[in-house]
Amino acid sequence: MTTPDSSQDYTASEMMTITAARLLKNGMSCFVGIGLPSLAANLARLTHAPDLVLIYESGPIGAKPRVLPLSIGDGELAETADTIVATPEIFRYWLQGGHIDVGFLGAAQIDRFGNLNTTVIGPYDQPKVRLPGAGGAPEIAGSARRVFVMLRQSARAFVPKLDFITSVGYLDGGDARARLGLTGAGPVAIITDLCVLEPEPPSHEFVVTSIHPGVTRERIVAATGWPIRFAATARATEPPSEAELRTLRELQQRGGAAHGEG
Amino acid sequence: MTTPDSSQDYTASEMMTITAARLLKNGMSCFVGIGLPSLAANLARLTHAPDLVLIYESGPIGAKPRVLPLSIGDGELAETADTIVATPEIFRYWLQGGHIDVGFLGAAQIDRFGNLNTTVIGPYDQPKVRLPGAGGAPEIAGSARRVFVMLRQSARAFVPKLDFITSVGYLDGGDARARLGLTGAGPVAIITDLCVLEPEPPSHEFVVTSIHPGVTRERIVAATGWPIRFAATARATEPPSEAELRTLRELQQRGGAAHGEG
Amino acid sequence: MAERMSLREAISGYVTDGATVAMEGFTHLIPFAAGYEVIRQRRRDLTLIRMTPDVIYDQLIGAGCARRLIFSWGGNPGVGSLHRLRDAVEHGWPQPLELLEHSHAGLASAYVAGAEHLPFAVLRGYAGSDLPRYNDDIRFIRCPFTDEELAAVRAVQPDVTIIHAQKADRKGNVLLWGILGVQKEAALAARHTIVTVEEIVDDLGAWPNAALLPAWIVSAICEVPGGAHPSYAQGYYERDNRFYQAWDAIARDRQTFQAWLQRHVLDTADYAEFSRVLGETQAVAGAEGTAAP
Amino acid sequence: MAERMSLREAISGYVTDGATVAMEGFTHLIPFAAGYEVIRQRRRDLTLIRMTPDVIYDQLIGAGCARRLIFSWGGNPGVGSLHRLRDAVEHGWPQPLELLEHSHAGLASAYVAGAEHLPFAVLRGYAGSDLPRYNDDIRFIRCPFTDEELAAVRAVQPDVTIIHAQKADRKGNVLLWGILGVQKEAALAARHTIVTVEEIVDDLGAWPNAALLPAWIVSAICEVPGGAHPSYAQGYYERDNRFYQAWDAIARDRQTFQAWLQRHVLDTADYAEFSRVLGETQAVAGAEGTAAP
Repeated sequence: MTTPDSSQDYTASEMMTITAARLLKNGMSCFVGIGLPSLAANLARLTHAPDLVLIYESGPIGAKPRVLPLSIGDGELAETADTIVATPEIFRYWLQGGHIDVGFLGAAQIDRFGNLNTTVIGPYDQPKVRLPGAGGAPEIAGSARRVFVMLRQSARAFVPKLDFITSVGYLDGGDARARLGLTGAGPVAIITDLCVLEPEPPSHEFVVTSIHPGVTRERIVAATGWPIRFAATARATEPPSEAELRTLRELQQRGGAAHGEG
Repeated sequence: MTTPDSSQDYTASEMMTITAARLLKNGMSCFVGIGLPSLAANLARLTHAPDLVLIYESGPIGAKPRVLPLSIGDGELAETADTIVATPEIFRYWLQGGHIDVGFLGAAQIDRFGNLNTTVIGPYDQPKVRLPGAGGAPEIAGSARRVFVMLRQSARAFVPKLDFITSVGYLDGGDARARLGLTGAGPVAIITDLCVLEPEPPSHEFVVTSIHPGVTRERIVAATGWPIRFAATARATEPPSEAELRTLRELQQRGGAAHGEG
Repeated sequence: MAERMSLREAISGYVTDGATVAMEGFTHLIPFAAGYEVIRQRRRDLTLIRMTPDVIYDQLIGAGCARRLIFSWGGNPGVGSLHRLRDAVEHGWPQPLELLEHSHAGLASAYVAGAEHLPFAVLRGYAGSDLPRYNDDIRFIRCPFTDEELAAVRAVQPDVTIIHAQKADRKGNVLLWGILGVQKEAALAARHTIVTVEEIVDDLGAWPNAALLPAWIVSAICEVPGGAHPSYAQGYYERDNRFYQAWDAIARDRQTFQAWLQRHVLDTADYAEFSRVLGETQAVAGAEGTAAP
Repeated sequence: MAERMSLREAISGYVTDGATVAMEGFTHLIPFAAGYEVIRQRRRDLTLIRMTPDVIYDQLIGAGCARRLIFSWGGNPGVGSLHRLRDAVEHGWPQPLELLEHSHAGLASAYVAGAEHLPFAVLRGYAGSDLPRYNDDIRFIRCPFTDEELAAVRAVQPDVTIIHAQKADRKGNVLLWGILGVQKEAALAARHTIVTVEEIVDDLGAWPNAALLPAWIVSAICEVPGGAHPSYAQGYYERDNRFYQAWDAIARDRQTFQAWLQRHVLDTADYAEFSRVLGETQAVAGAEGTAAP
């Protein structure tokens, strides 16, 4: 990684995407949702992890999009994939079958044990906000070898108690997840625009392990709905390199142009 | 059908194949095993049922072989099929899914209720003759809308009691099959080299309903290991037409030539 | 056996009030034209099944066709909410909408069970999730060999499945390729299947092991070029991402939505006229620099 | 990640005494060359899984490699019995063979369960059959929704699956087409997968939705042209029906079989030499008008 130009400007969102991309190792198979996860995974593929295998729930295996897809099933994914299988096969043979190294999830709400809500704000039968729902998340959360969560940090999203558990992290902590008999290890990192959080054994409560440049601990505390803790070993996130930033921006420009933005 | 030339010679085996072919109606979907069923189904396709859909358990759907296959998965089947699906799909989506009008089965032993043995002669653990086993038969017997059985008639094959029930007909008769909750109606005809047998309600015991030309009742009785009965309405099987015979023989010649016989 | 007919005939023949209808297509090959025709024929009380309701079900729900929705992800892909779906769920407008909610893995498995003529499917799923508390079609069973606990979902068996495909031949064999979603399963699980296609050709030119639906499991074939717009048909046209983005503004407001529906769907005779009117709207929007589809 | 190696290395690295091995290919693409190499390396006590044991398992069983067979149809397709299989079952020669016997639908479903990482699969099957009395891996369960009784089969999960395919590319992505059997399921269900291929190419030229196994789920790729003979490889060579017919006479007799095995397999160094020797035998048989392969 080249030394970043310290005068260089980048957004918190860019730092978040680049941090997530760095967690992906070359050769991993990665089950990608649309939006930030897709952006991060493609950034990794175009920088340090050229053989990262991208799998989209719509069926493409080994997609290598030149332009970021807007939807989970854009033609670009189909045309650049090694092959495309039917949706039941993606979920039953590939994800449940145990062939996914990393699942990428987002959420509207997350709690301190990495449980996710993408279903509803308010009571299920009297929703304040009806969210899109589960999608692939519950089984990605259960069956991917490990899960990364990407989520902008705010007290509205990082809540003490979820209105609805759509997808499990560590439930109420300790060995609660282990007792479910899930085949995947669960969420191993939450990547936000402020920091990285990782589960601390044995409780599996998420604690801050890496703080993005320029972010204060106070700001993280204010953006978290529970009394967030910082790992003793918490370090500073390495700022984006010039190459990371350039590749990310090119990727976004190509996507924006293709989808009629700007 | 043209009037047969009465001076025309044909074998009992040809009569059997032609009789089976006549039972297949145009447009039916037919799950075909290798050997006589494949011969009969292709004869039907080349005579009165051009749109008969042949499905082989190896995966081809809508096969239109120009040459009779020797094995259930010959390249000829693959190359002439509308498409080829994987074997689990053939059994789970197409057969179990309820899309097969006719299943064609053979056997080493059959009993008066159309139950079939293709597993073993003698005790299972101390076999006198180990037969090939079940193959697709148990589920064809259960899930095809109706089943035709093709079998050369002899007291060794038409037995009072099977050594092993591989695939069910009507079990011990009456409503025994209905109580199994199977989705298919079961065997509706046994076509032999001597006659055609059909199940007689309410017992579902098979009785002779059509006798091939030149065959005596005594011969049928001698070739059956149980006290076979003749339907009051039993009629004479119509002899092969010239067109049926010619098409059948051409089909067999092409097969023999392709498989290195003669 | 596949019968060739107009989309109007197919919908009026097979989609009845109160029917359970699946219109599938995962982002790709979504049968929008068929959806408009269902709205145009003012079908009511439908149970709609679809993994990703997408804009097509936002339209049907907003038009008041649906009583119940079986689904697994209800957003406008890459854009945001489905406002008509939300309005029905949050405010009961234009009528209440009963939800039966799955995960993708669960609903895909339920389609597989339907295609396999099994009453249920087994999966590793829903463990620890609140979804089974609100959906009685998700239960838990034990493995008869290992005693392990696994999820079970009830099969879905639509009265009618409607899909869009690239091609059919004159016999009615249907070929699709690219992102396949659960179309084959939805077709095989249904009592009747309507297929709209981009074109009808003499020879499909299918490669080995192609995703082909034989004519004899299809009820109706309707030639409706462009019938998947604003989703896409690989090899024919791309996804109209601008339409999806513009839909957000149209659907956010009840009046805007109703005006759009009246002008484009209810006041047009068929999909050809719909396309003509939509083209006019888009030309005006383009000239004004606004984002109407 | 797929590693390219010789067949000898692949078998010696992945197939150990006592292992559970599936060699699949439904009539088409049967990995015969790999079978010979297993015999040549004198592997013992294998549990062999295969829907249709075919001549490949007749050879392995006759050679004394197998302790147990999981199968659904054990004949010489289009010809008759597998005499070595029968001799092992009927007379315990060269050693007893334990059978675990399914129907095709049952074993195909067991592979699916293996690929899906489920401990069992559900099917409408075996009702009224005696098979479940002799195979404890077939049981009956009840639907948690309808209470209907259905069959359940235990998943098969091979230590090693060996398949033959038409092509791999230099990265190790594998393409097969034509009759696919249960190869994909067997590969995904296994801990390790060995793939022999007709050729390794720069570009697979795969069409949409092709049956492709990505390099990252394959353990070893071995280039073995002709490696499916006497079965066939669509696009490369046809089924050698004469071999299947001639096999009947060879396998019927223990001594003939052993002489054939010694000369063609045990006394040859690899598949290339095997093919050379087999060519000589066949030339002599052809000149004499006899039916030796």
